[in-house]
Amino acid sequence: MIDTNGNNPLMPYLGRLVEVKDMAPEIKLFRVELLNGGREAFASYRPGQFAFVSAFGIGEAPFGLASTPQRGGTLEFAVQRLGSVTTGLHELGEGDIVGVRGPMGNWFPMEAFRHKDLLVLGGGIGGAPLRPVIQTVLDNRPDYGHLTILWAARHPSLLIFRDEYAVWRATPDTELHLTVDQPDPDWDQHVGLITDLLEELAPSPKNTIAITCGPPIMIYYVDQVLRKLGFAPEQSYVTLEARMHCGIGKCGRCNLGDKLICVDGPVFSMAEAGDLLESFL
Amino acid sequence: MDVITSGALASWLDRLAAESTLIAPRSVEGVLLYRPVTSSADIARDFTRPVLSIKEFFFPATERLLTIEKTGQTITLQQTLPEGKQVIFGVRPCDARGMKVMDALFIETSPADTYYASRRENTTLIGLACKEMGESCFCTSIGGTPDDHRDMDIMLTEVEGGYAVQAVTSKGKALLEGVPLQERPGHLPKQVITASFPFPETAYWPLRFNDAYWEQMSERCLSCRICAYVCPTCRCFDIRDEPLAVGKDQYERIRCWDSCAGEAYRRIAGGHNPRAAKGQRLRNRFFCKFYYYPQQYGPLACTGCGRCVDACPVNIDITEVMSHLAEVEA
Amino acid sequence: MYEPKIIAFLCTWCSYTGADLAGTSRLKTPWNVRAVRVPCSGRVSPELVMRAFDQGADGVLVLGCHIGECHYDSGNHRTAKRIPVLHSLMTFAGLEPERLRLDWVSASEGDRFARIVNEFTEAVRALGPSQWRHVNSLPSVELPNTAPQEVKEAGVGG
Amino acid sequence: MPYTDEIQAKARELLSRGQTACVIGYEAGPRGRVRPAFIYSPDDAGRLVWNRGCTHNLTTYLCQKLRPHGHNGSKPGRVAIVVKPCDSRAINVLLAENQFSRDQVYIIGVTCDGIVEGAGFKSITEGPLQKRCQQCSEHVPVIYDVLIGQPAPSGKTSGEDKDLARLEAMSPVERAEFWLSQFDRCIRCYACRQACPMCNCPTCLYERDDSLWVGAGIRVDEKRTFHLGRAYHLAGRCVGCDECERVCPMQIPIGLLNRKLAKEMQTMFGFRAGVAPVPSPITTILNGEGS
Repeated sequence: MIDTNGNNPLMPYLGRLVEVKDMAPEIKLFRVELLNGGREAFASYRPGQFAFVSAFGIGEAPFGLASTPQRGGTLEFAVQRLGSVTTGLHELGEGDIVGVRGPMGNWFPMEAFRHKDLLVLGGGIGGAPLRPVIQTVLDNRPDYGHLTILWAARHPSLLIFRDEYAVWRATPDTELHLTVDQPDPDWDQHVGLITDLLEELAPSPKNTIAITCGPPIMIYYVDQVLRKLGFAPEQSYVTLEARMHCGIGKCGRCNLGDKLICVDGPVFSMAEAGDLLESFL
Repeated sequence: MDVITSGALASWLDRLAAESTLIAPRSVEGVLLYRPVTSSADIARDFTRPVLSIKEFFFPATERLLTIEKTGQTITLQQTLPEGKQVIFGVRPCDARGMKVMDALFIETSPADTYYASRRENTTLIGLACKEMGESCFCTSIGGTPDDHRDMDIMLTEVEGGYAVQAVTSKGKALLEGVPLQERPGHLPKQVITASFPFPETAYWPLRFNDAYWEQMSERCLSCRICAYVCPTCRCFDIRDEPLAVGKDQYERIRCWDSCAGEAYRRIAGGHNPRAAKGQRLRNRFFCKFYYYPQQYGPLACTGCGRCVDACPVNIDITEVMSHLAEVEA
Repeated sequence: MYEPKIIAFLCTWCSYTGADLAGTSRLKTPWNVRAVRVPCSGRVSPELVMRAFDQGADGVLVLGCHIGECHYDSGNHRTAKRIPVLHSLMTFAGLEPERLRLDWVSASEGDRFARIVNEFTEAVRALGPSQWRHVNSLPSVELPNTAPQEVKEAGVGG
Repeated sequence: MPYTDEIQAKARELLSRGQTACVIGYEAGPRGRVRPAFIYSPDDAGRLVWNRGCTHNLTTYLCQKLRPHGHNGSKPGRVAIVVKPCDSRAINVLLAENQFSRDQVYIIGVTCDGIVEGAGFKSITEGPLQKRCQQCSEHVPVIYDVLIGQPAPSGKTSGEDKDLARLEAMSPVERAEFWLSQFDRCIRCYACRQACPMCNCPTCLYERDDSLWVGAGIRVDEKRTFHLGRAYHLAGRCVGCDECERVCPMQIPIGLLNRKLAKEMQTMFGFRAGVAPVPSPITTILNGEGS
């Protein structure tokens, strides 16, 4: 499951930034072309997995993989500038070298989701690891049922992957709902929390899988609404985040009770998440 | 039994110090620590246990993982693996057990940690059985004994005029080659067991997770890291890059000890901290020792060495926690 | 001849302008001094001074406005109290006292700036290289006790 | 011990009348070692003790306990605290720095004629006094709401700090070597900082993720930077309770740095920390007018 660089799992592969794109204020999309041996390791990573990206000289941090190998050999990461590593990454440009370790963690069981309707809920930068889920459905459209995407951000400018919405919307059997907390004058879509939007849409739990990623507090409240709508915990998946330093189950940092987010997660069904001794909140 | 005389032991140790790095208990400005020694004369013999365990010779407080050099847009990484043989003399059974506990995580759980594994490979442990249990020792409550030889390469037990020698592993046998041993009749002296604390079953711990007890018992915790750093099994770490030379584009990626008792341990870049309360952090420590670690990697992450009991500035006592849980369980 | 590395923290209103004046007046000042321009000598926190020594400075000079002339009224009052305390702490920890100096230079005192800088440089030169950074600490550039195991090349030029 | 009953009675009274929500004092742990105790109910007041093993400076808990908590910043309940004369000066420093207000604490001052060496780590109440106590002449707290014990006249001490004098007499090179050999043992457990009532920054300057002031490793010069920086931050604030030195598992004489700076503050500014609730002179302008 964890592919490592040679024999040393802490040694990163090198990758070159082939594209750095501003997605929103303080959020950039990095596209990385792997240089040494890493291509093999990342040949068949899955939606939901993550990798450590190094800004050399500053450090490394985990990021959800925002791409799928089916769409080409480059890796994509959406990075919000928050701490020292993300700041270091934001200072890099096309042609610069970064380090990549991975792919790490488990993934969304996309095979098990076949022929089911999917409800994808992304909040802010938390939408990034859900993009591979959306892409997988779009690229294998007949295999999946109806796809409903609820995409939220604090402000319209903070919505990520905006240039892809048209394609998502144009795909048959796919709908996209946007919502923001603080609209600007041009905003003509839903205003409010993602939970408000979810309650208004009230999707049926029948033959449906819900997939959520966002801040812990959002995951908590989305789960409450999903339960109210009749979603069983087994029908609901989340991807969790934590501070971590190794990604391979050694550094002890990311445990939730006796589970480690880096190797037992980051993807959990709400049934599994509910069984965790320690709350992710 | 095979016996090495005190004199023969001294010359053997002097030879080992000359041939490889010999690490042994030594007084450093009044503090007993495992430190490299050049002469057997510097080695302390009469002690309960040094302040720090032997883990720092496998999992150092700070170690370099790799070096990074930037030249224009080119990056050169160089892996820096530890080298050289080391022998640790005077290892107590609790510390040797600690290494077995760490092996379960760093070696036996895939992927193996290259740095730890190579140090482990290059190190031989010469144990010294405890003559008696220290005031805060409780290895016997946790499956060990003061003369447990199982986790050593060589075990020494003090007898009249010298030490009884057990070669436990092939690494140990190899190290003993050419060492003069006397065949002596009789058996190893029996050890005195003085401490026995009730030990709550692993399966019982989750039932106590939400107890108010954790908040109460942790109120006096200072959130320092002594308990984790003196512990022979605590292994949490942080990784970061630091500049190597002023004004040059050279960096090292280092790994350093960390502790779940520290306030920022779980805080993420956005500021969210799921373990902001002391009670949550200390609960994590005890659950890690007795529940999480066994669930994740197998062995209990406590060897009963009692270091945390003696070093805690505010007397947070792991045996008191065990006793409390056992009492609630009963 | 041994050339010491000297870091001078100069208040932008007085001392930095004083240094400028020394330059435009073509007064001779040693090149050893690396000037760090700060908004006020009160900005020179003890961490800055310690970091300078940690990173290999042989001497640190803090220059501010004369007391009563601070652009911010009392910024230099704090300097006047803090730097002497830091001086005594660092001396107690083993730094030669001559390596840290606090003084005042106004915008019109180009000659005074030149004199102080020359005096200080000579005093530090006489002491020789600072042992503060290097004593007992790992060498910083060589890779100690380790051998190159594997070299990975990015394979792309800058 | 004679004062134990009085402390217990006071705690019982404060808690049963609802005058304070909590009493912070000392209790004996299961091994007989004295340790901090947090008493919330009059029924638990019997756990409190007073003896020569009561070494901890309990004021280190005050900032956390009295900080407004929750998102609405609700005011926490009033807290009573048992203090020795040295600890009482820490309260003055914290008051001067507006960490909490005077009405938030009920101060149970205890007269003290010294704490024994090894206190807190051993079940011990008799024996030689700690070094700091041998040099201390202050037997009555400087601030209190109730005083337990008889105000004895200030005792006389030699007044001489031999360790300090020995170090001051060394050459700079010798001193540098002395300190490096001491800091070499440091394992960066931060117990010194955590035990200190004055080290109450939410995130220590030396432990920020993006800290430029010191690396995260254990190179000796990094450790020296941390310890000197910490000592400097305590200039004019340290009350000399010496808890930092007591808790150090590596027995690094950290207190020497603090005593040196206390002496300098006395010489330079005629200032002694915590005698009154006034801030350190290095945070104020010259001549002391205002801050």
